[in-house]
Amino acid sequence: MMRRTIPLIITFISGILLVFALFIPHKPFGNLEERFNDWYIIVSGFTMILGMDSLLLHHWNKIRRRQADWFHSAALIVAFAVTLVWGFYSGIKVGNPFDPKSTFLQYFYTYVFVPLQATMFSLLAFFIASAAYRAFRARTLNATLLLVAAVVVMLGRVPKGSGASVVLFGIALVALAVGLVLHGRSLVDLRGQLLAYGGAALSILAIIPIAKYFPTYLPAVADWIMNIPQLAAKRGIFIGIALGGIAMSLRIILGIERTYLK
Amino acid sequence: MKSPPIVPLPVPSVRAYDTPNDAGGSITVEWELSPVDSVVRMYEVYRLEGSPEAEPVSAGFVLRGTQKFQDNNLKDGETYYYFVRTWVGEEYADSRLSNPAVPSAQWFHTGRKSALVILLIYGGLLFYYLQQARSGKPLYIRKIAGLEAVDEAVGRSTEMGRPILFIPGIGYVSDIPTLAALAILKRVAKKAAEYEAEIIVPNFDPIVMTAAQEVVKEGFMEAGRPDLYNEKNVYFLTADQFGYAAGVDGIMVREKPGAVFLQGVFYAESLILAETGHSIGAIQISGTTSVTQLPFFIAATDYTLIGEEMYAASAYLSRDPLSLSTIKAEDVAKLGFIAVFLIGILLETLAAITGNQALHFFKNWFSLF
Amino acid sequence: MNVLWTWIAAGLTLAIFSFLYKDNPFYKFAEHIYVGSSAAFWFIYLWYFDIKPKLLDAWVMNTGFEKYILIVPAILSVMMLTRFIPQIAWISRWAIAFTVGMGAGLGITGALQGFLVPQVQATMLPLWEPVSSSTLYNLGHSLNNLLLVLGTITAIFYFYFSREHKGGLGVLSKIGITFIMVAFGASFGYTIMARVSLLIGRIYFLFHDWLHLV
Amino acid sequence: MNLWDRLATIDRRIIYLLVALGVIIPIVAKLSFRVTPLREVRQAYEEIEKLPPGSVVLFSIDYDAASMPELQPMLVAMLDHCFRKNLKVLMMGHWPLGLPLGQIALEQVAQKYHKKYGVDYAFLGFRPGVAAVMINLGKDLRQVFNTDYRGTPVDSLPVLRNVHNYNDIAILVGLEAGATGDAWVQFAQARYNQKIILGATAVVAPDLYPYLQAGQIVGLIGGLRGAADYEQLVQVPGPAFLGMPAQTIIHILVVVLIILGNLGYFARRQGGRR
Repeated sequence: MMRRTIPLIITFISGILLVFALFIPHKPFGNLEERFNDWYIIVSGFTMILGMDSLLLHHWNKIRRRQADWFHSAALIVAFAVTLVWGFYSGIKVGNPFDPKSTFLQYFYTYVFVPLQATMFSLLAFFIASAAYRAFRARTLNATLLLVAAVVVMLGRVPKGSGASVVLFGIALVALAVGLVLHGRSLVDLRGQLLAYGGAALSILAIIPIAKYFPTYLPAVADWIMNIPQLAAKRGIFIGIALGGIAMSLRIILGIERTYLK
Repeated sequence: MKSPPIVPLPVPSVRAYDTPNDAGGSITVEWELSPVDSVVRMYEVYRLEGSPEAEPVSAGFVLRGTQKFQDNNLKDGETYYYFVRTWVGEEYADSRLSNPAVPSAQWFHTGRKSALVILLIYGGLLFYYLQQARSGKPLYIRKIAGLEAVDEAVGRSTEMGRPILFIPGIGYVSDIPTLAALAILKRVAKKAAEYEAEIIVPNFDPIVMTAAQEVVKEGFMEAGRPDLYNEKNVYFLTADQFGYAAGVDGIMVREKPGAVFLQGVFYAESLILAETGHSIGAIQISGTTSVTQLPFFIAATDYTLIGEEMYAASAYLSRDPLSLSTIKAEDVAKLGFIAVFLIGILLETLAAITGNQALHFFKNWFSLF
Repeated sequence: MNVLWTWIAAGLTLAIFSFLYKDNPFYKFAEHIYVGSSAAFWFIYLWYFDIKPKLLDAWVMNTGFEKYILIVPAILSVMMLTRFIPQIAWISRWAIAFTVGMGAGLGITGALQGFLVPQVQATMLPLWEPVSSSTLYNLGHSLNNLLLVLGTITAIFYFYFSREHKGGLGVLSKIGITFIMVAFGASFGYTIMARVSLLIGRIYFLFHDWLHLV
Repeated sequence: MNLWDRLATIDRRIIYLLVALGVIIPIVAKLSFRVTPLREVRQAYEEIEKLPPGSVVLFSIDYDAASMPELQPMLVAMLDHCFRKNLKVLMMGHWPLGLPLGQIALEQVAQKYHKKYGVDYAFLGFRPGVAAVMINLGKDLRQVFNTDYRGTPVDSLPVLRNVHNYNDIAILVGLEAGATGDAWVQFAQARYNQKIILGATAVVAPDLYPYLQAGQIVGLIGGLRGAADYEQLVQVPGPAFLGMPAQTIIHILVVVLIILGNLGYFARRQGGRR
């Protein structure tokens, strides 16, 4: 009862109240969402203590058992302690550790925290390239469309006037031609072969006019892809997510879905 | 920069009324633009409390071209009068006094009636199919590749003698996708226990961590192996987005999991995690409702649960008839919405061809305020 | 002083980059420093920007109902912390139940207001609209609207779960997944530029602020 | 392993190396694609250019580390411009976590031109309450900032001695990653007729164009491209200007990699069929 039923009742009430609050501007519903959010923020602040306990214990055990990397675990605990003490020390000294004259903000935040964060974030530049290289293979029709859309949008975003996209189109079309020839050689039937070789010839012939006109229009094509097919699919996904989210929320409020409580 | 002086002209009319759909204490003031709006610096709204003879107080100001101002923090039931001062440079001209207005709070938000109707119809559908399920009607659900692969991934990872890594993302327990991820975690934990495999769950949020601990324990109990459950493998890392990514990357390259699950709320760190997971040769099953991150999961992981597929997961994996019935209701709602689209499209097309503005009523009904 | 700190920042930057080659003691060190210090950082942040203003300061400044209602989140917080005492750890479920219920409530209202109704309205597009005097332009405009509607509807059919994707439904859902794939490709391509900016920032830091080569 | 196999399975480390070189080389070699600066950036540049020496420019740091790649270069370039023209610089901010970033740039550029703290520039810091701060600055700066960030009374700083409100500030430069820019226009421009230049991230900038068209701001610098333009105008090539070629190079690199990967893939598939 106390362990299972009451939590279900609490979930039900807090969920239903927020749904009512959407339609009732009058007090006390009008600002209920805001109030609950404030409460949630307070509660989650306190639960950080649970998290820190878990993290420190995890690494303390590694040190105690002299597990591999125990030295690094010690560094983690030291870093944690130094940051915490420094932050609160600055807080006591200047009122708030996030005040510009706090050494915590001036040194720790600026020269340790921000570089770590920004560098980790910047790894994406590398990963986005390797993921594109590996995943964008024209294996199926859909994979090909994904690839083409990605390449067109990418090129459409290259700043104009650099001339680079023109050169690039040359490379791309030659590559396409080579690819088609190779593909044609693998085919058995004559019609397929003719199509492939014909396509190769066409893409070589197309280099000049496309290199001349296409870069001018490429940004427009990229915009079109973003604004029409991209937006359409996103809308469909959003509508699905909204319907699924409402159903899932209702399952939770009604206590049908209660994985989190066991 | 002296330009010839332009005489400020007052706004021709001012109207005040109780702000609709609010919690009270607010009046909206509306006016027609001053004839010299293009050179107006700002419109300053003055308030008189109680009577037209009261001392005017400046309530606020807005930029040129604006015709509306909302005056908040008023007393419900008190009468207020307003006038608008038009500023041109350092000169001004005052409008006449507005009608009296009294702020009050409303009990129903009329601007959200369409949302209410949709919610009621959809809620009705959900209840209808729940009742159907209670009466024992079997329900079909199509195959979802990403979910079919869960058991296989756990099995293959065990064969390789490697642990399983479950990454619940950087959402909070109040995010629905995180709760959906926990449902998937339960299945993964149960399978892991059956295969006697180790499962590691690093967390971004402490509450999600406690919930994940319970879920994994429950999964191990369902598999009949509570002895194998190790709470220390479900732990907290940090509440920093990229700190979390750095930590999980470290776990991946050192523990070398054979299967990696990326389920829940993800932002930019999604690709950092998925690429590292790929580099260690793990089978990766991802799922999120963060539409901006789906392309990266599609590119870098083996299976991806796209948006709504993730919400269907708990019903799909548990085959619980009550949960499955809500999926049936979702599908019926989809057909309903498509019908609504078609009606709307037809009416809008007719409106565009005939120029009859009245035909926009259907689309306008869906506007939210 | 600042020179020393710049060296520290540069060292940490390089240590993180070294992960691209392979895992190594430098990355391990930077990673552990990052995890440990960021955990403490966010606790301090939450303390000074959330708990202090929203609970402690609010308790001092508010009066009456607004003051005493703050006892509720305080109790919920204490409930969460009962997890430290195994015998009464179950009490924490009450607080978790509140956060989950709140999430579910917001899940419904957010989906309705933020996604469902606006998207439904936006999809009601006229399939013929004389927006310009040029028939060709109008034709293109109509075609775009048709594609938008088609893409939205077929993408919804891809998420139709309760029937096998065969026959008519199969065709629709196949068109739907095609739209979805084009969308994913496009957003992938769109994001690259932003990601490269981040790397430019870091490289410039190394070569300018640290090495003074640029 | 033949050539095709290699094309289809390039090691990710080689890709990482190419990406790194693609960014490092153009920056170190100071490669540049000269492009015509956008009009709204040139407008901002000219507004500062025509200020007489000694005029006061107030910078507001309304961003934090997440928007640093785009906004920090703008700040540095504009500070460079101001100090070179012997303008007086004041700095404040509405985003507490962004202030140290502003301060670093301020100290760095001031040092470059041998400017003295308190005489040529001052760092005011942060005060809570966005709108209230903006409005009170129009009444009396001392009501908001009675001291600088270190606690020195503003009256003992020569640079601030004659600054009392917006009337004494020639131009306000807001660097925006959120909605604070709208507030600046609403409170400082509309109410006090303050001249404003806004710099913004590529995401925020489109929302600010209407202010430019309405003449409510006198210049707008948007995204890395805008920053690059400003760097080019003041002729201090920084990360934005040097980064522009890197952007293009990485895009080309990714496309070439995709093509190579597909060539290898098709050739191998053909080989596999035999």
